[in-house]
Amino acid sequence: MIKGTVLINSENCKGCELCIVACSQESLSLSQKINLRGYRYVELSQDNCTGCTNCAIVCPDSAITVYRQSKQNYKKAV
Amino acid sequence: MIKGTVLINSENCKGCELCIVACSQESLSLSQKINLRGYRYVELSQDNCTGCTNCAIVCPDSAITVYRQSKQNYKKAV
Amino acid sequence: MHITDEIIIAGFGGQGVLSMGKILAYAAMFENKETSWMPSYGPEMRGGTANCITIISEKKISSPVVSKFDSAIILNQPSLNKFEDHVKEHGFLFYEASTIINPPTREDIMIYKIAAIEEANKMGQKQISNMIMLGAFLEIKPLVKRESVLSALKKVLPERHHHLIAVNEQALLRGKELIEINYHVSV
Amino acid sequence: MHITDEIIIAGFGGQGVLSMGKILAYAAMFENKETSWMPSYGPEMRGGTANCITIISEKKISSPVVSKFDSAIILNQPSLNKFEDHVKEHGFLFYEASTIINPPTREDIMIYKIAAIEEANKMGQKQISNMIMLGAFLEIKPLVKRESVLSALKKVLPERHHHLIAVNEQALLRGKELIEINYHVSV
Amino acid sequence: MSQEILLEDMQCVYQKPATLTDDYMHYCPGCGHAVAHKILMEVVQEMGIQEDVIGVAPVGCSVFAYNYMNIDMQEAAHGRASAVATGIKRVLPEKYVFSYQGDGDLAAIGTAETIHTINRGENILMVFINNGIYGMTGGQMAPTSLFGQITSTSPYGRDVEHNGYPLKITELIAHLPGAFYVTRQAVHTPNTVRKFKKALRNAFEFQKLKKGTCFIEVVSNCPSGWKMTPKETLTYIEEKMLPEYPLGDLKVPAQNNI
Amino acid sequence: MSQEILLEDMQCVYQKPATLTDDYMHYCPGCGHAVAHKILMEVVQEMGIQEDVIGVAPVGCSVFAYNYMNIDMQEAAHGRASAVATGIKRVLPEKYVFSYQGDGDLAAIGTAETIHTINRGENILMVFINNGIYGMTGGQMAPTSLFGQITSTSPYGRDVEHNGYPLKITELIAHLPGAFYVTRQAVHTPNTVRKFKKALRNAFEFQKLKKGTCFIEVVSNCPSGWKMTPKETLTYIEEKMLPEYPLGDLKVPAQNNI
Amino acid sequence: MKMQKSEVRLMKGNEALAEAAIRAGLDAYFGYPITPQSEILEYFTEQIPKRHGVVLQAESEVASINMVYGAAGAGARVMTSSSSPGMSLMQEGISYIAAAELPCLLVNVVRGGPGLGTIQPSQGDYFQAVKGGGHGDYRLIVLAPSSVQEMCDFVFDAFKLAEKYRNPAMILTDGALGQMMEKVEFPEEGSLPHQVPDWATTGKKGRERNFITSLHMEPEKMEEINLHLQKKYKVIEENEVRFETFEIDDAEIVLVAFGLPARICQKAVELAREKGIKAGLVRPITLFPFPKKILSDLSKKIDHFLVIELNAGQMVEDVMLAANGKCPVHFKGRMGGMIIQPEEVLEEIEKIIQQPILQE
Amino acid sequence: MKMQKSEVRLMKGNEALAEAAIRAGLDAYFGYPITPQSEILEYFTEQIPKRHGVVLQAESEVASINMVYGAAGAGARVMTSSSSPGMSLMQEGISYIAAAELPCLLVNVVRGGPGLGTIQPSQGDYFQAVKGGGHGDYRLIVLAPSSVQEMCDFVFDAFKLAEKYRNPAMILTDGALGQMMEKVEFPEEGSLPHQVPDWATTGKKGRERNFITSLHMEPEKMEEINLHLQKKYKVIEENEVRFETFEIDDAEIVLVAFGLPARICQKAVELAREKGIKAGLVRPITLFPFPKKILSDLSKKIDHFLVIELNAGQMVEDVMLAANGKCPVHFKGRMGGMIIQPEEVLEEIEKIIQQPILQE
Ligand SMILES: Cc1ncc(C[n+]2csc(CCOP(=O)(O)OP(=O)(O)O)c2C)c(N)n1
Ligand SMILES: Cc1ncc(C[n+]2csc(CCOP(=O)(O)OP(=O)(O)O)c2C)c(N)n1
Ligand code: SF4
Ligand code: SF4
Ligand code: SF4
Ligand code: SF4
Ligand code: SF4
Ligand code: SF4
Ligand SMILES: [Mg+2]
Ligand SMILES: [Mg+2]
Repeated sequence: MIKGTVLINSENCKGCELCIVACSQESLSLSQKINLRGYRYVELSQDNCTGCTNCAIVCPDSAITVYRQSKQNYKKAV
Repeated sequence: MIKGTVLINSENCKGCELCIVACSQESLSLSQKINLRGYRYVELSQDNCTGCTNCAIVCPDSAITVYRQSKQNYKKAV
Repeated sequence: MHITDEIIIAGFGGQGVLSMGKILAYAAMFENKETSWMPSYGPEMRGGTANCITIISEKKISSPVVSKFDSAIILNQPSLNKFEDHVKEHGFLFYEASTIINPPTREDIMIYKIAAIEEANKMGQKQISNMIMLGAFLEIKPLVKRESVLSALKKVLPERHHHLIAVNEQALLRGKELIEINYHVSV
Repeated sequence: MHITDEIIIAGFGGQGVLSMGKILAYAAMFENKETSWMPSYGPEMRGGTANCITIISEKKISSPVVSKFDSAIILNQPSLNKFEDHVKEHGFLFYEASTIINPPTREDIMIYKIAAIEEANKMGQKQISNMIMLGAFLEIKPLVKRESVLSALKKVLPERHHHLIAVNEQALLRGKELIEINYHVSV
Repeated sequence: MSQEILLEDMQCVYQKPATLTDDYMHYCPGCGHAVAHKILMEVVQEMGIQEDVIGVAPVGCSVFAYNYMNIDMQEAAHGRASAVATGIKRVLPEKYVFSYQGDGDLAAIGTAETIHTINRGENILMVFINNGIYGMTGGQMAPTSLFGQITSTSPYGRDVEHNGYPLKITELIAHLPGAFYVTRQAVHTPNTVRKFKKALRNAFEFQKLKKGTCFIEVVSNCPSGWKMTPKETLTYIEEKMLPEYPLGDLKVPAQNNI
Repeated sequence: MSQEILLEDMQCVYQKPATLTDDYMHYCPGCGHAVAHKILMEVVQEMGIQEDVIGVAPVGCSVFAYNYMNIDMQEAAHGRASAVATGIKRVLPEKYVFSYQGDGDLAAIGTAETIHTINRGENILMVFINNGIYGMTGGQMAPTSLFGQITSTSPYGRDVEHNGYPLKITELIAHLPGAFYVTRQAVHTPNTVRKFKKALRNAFEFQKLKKGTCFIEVVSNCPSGWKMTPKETLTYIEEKMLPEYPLGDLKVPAQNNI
Repeated sequence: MKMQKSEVRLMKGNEALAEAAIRAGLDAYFGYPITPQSEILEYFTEQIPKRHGVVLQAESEVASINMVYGAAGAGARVMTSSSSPGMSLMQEGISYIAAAELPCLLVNVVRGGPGLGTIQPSQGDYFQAVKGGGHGDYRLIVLAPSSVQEMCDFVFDAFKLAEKYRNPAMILTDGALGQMMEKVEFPEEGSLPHQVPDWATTGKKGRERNFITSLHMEPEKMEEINLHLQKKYKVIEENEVRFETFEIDDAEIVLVAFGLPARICQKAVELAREKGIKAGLVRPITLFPFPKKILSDLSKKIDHFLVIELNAGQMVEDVMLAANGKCPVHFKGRMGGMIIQPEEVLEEIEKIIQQPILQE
Repeated sequence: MKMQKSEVRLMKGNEALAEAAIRAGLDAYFGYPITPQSEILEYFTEQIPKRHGVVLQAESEVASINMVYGAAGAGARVMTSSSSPGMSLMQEGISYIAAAELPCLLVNVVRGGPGLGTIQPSQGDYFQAVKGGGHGDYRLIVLAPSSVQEMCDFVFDAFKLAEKYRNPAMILTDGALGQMMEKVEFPEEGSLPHQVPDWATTGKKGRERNFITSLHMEPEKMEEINLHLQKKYKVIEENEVRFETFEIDDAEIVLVAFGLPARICQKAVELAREKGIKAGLVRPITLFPFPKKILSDLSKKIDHFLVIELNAGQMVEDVMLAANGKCPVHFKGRMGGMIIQPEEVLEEIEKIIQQPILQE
């Protein structure tokens, strides 16, 4: 399985949870913390992200950046 | 053949000739005279009107009244 | 003669009413006179009548719309009914004999009866009756020169009708003659 | 105490900001006081913040929109940042301890820190933190009577939520207690 | 034999309807508006609804319709006849209400009102006189002007690249569920007039039954705007207009719906 | 293992496009407008046309689009975005021009401009965000609101008798010959977003080829107006909106047309 | 207007206005949402189905005003409402309505302009309302409330005046008055009877046909129509002027303000009086007809007028026309949705009375 | 404006205006037919395809004005034209254009109102043009030609001013000037160069993005915008006033008239002078900025102003504001499409000077 991860701009996140719905890996969840604008924001809560970008694609607020193990590195790792 | 005739309100006639086109009997024609509004108007020029009302139906200015021998009179006449 | 002449020309649409006024205005322009031409406009023309006011003047023209006229050229009955009273005292009224059954009745103006349509028919060119009328008018009121009128004609006639200029010139002359014949010493 | 009290209530949408203002206004009306309630309105609320100005007075109210306040009830950080400076000298500022990290710093006003959200959570009813805050406020500034507030509650709560009135009453009481515990002799 | 004598034993089979006033119509010779007015009023007369019908005149050549139709009428701002009709119908739901509009009025400036009136299914009749030109203002291009049609604002012919396509608003609105009965008629021959009359009658009957919007396009002529004699317009209608705007029903209610 | 370390041997596969500004978006949490903005700007970035594109923002929640899209933009009066776009395109025919409008803007007050812009086949892209409600003004009924939908101006549910039918403006304008490419998309799932992106790309390609108007409806959500959480809107879209507004192409150019 | 009042309620200005309209026997409302007045439409859509009348959300303001035309022409008691940009779109329709002499109520809950502007309160549409934003010479009867109570009361007044003179009447108010809640006491329903006028197009039954039009091809006829309208406006100016004064008897400086700012000015007058400044206030209630006479009379005995508006200076012209050079007229305005405060007005007063009077 | 002139032609006012626009380097025209100005659109549809630029017959006036907004925002030299009812429909768009500070030319060939009215000449839209028919505080630069020559010349002036101040300019004329033919001499084509302004939305190339808007959610910001606009208007008032005078040096009664009536008044002054009456004339050429100073100066030395308009009395208010009570201001108007005649004006003059002067 390809390894990925996401970086979340928690100040831009509005806690809409659409990314959570979009993630088939259930890697994301809402934090208990709230950001400066008063929103609970999303965190990567499981280390099973595949870097599929689904979460980022549906994120209205462009709060998610997605990284994926490059093919090369992936091979190395395996 | 049923006998008909038309009465033309020559002051309302604008000489558009649409009635002339509509009359398959060629009973109507444009007069050389002009009315007060400056239009040559239509006259019944042949005595072969059947009272079919076609001319009157298309007359934009309601200038034509059509009469037809009533069935009864028609019978009488025949 | 006034240094300003305010002329109303009125008749049915299609009688060349607007062109007559325009020709006068162009001719005046060619002579460096001041001039304005004001048509009746808009759907009122649906009714079938049209008119225009042409003013020719040595001085700047104030209003292009006036309600009293020095001259009136009237080509049909409704227009005569409407405008006869609007001719100034001692003004001039020209009317088309062929369409106007009830002639003007005023006695304080100069009245000219011109059978322009009849004449035009005689000349075999229905369209030029207005030029006959104009010729007559200019004979009595030489506001602009003949050459100017001819140049004006070229402006007003669409290019494709320029072959008709000679005919129109004849019509102007015929109008002049009609005055000479019927009214020569009277003015 | 002034015969007029101009109160700003500000926080996130959903914190019950507008209702708190309305309850005060209704209560004032029931006591035949003059009152006005002016919400922030329109899409500025998209940003997630909301505020309203409630004025309670013995006299006719001139402007429902003022920029200096006798009292401020502030439920989030952005609102504190925005409104702290707008409290009049010797005015009163109540703020929500649970969401406001950087507390107010002014020294010329009376400041009350209320952990209403925490208290509400403890009471098992998240929705009533605003009533706790209101209870605290009214303990310091008894602008209107408890009965009036309860009648007001009935007006502001939609019919279908009237079963929550008892809970809200408890919340008001809890707010009062918080003041008694933390600030009892200080005013 | 003089006509007078002849008339004695004849009966009148066609005359100007009493629902038209005695005013002289300002329309140009041969104009279809006048025919449409007359037929509309014939139907009102025959249905005996003169007292219960309220018409809305547009801005366009038929702006003076209220001078000719002997019924209560309102003259609407350019393009807004259907909004005005909506206003009337909503407060007088038991009356018959119709709007009467030209193609500039209904399909250019009034497009939004047209679409939304029909989309709401306002229970009115809309009569739409499509003469492919702005008659009243002197022959400018209309949304319905034909490909290549020369008008005073398309002097080189209507150019699709530049001016867009002849707008078939009737086809368009027929898709709206609020439209109950949509038909395209004409008034240039005795036969088309008879069909138009039938359509009008249908429309009023449907209105009585509160069926929703009935819409009758009338392909019409504008001798002045087209710069033709009235007779020539008949050929133009047949050869140019009807191929683009074919006559017939675009939407008819299912039999048992009526 | 901390994320930082992890990132070292990873590559970025998705990030905010540089064609979006750094401004914080004022949209409510989960609002489809924001997704649509982002995807539109992704396409502009990927096609490398940032310097050649001019957008027109409507009056509606997306009124501030010019704050977020890092391109030249104009903010149009309510309903007139397509007229404004026409003005721009006519004087700058070599630029890419798009309008971006809500359903109140495009399908209510702007209906006439919408129909006529498309009928002229203006060579622009129209993006139409259909959220079935007036978001900006606080959740009033839109022309596209569903049967029975409760809004602040249809508190008892949209009633066809009274308010008319949900207006399928996209179906309607697809009939206009000026419309070259008409499609209905959505942005509530990763897949629909990807298709929307493809549609945008098509539209800009067609514009380059001067094909006429391209029209993309986006079935979108309005959590605030619908009084739902963003998550709930996903179900609502699937269960209520899409049956009425099914996704897919309504008009695609013949293969060899492209 | 004396009228039996019932129930006191705390209500938003917009909602009070809508409730008042229902109680005034409104037959139909046509309107389109726009902040800060959408509550009017919303209130109607909620209440009218339970009570009486017609409410229709139109596709635009242009459609709304023309629906109003139709319904008013059919004899109904009818209204619309909007805010600045929407009102601009109605200008053609308003000119038609005025020309056809149809009674109806227009409500403009003004916001900061020009353009899309802001949604905050403003008085930037005074000229449009009072001088005529539409084409041609016509007048609206314009009432300017300054409290939620008046948002209610003036609905009754406006309908009465509109129907009395067959003229559109406008309530010119602002976003703050529309959005704020205050106490309001409503008149009983049914206290304003309405008869279908005999000129209305209700079907030609037992009479000559009625028609509603503003077209008159002959300029002579159109001039007649205009003379008739002007005569009517003169009668309205003579009979329907309304204003309020506060502390003007011994005033040396008189504030002039309408709507909400008039309340703020009243406060400023109080503050000024506390400082020993002889200030007073005139509040025009009808903007057309404008209370010219009282201002003209005052101009001869006071030192200064100070006009306060939430715009760049519009009514101030009417005050100057009334003063006609008899005393200086000063102006202070706020724009773009900003509301002026009593203290600011006081400052302005102090500035004026400190400067030497220079009769230019 | 000094400019090389060519060719003299006899032309309708509407056509002269259109020809002038083409020579002034018009990039785009958007408009909708309406009498009495359809010749403008017609002239463009005939000429532009043979020359340069864009012409588009829009579906309505609302569409036209918003197309103008778009094209002006894109940096084009652009215009529209209409007549009264159509101009009313443009009021929202005009307010937007003024607020977004877009230069463009608007032409209103006024006809008799209100409502559908007549198609005959009128000046009934003065208030709309000068005070603001749209919402909010904004100003158009308004030029009033009184001859066909000026119908041409003012097109150049209007574009120059519009672009100099980033402000819409209007030519306010009437049906008579539009329809009549007079001599006209045209400037050479290309004499008014035009550069695409750097604020225009032409594609974000090598610079920060440009955007055109009139929305500012914070009232503070919107007030700033308004203050900026007001400052600009002040500069325009200081620098761009234009008027003409005739025989005012020793005048005791001064006529004030704009547009065509100014010519009629000039004739009336001549007639009056022939009768030994010391009459003069001021003709405002710019209606905004209004020539206040000359009128104010005159008011101190003459006995009377007599304002002549083809309306019920609109500019007369600006004359009164200028006179500020220093001398009586009289008014005579014709309405509904009627044109006043020099003799009528003379009669009015005689009536005034015969009545005893009562300084009220
Ligand atoms: C707001 C407005 N714009 C334009 C006009 C000018 N105008 C009058 S009628 C008309 C169009 C007439 O065409 P159509 O609707 O097709 O009617 P027709 O005369 O052909 O029957 C126009 C543009 C107007 N009166 N009002
Ligand atoms: C002329 C005019 N009328 C009304 C409004 C108020 N208004 C602003 S946005 C809007 C509708 C917004 O709905 P929509 O177009 O669907 O956009 P959304 O907010 O849903 O994205 C309205 C009616 C306005 N600004 N201008
Ligand atoms: S990239 Fe894919 S797997 Fe990773 S968090 Fe996002 S949706 Fe889940
Ligand atoms: S989709 Fe974006 S804004 Fe929404 S919760 Fe996820 S990260 Fe936050
Ligand atoms: S009634 Fe028939 S036959 Fe007689 S004239 Fe008319 S068309 Fe001809
Ligand atoms: S159709 Fe009527 S108007 Fe035309 S010529 Fe015949 S009678 Fe005359
Ligand atoms: S202009 Fe055309 S539509 Fe109008 S009356 Fe004449 S023929 Fe009929
Ligand atoms: S109101 Fe609706 S459309 Fe507007 S930002 Fe919020 S969710 Fe989006
Ligand atoms: Mg037509
Ligand atoms: Mg929407």
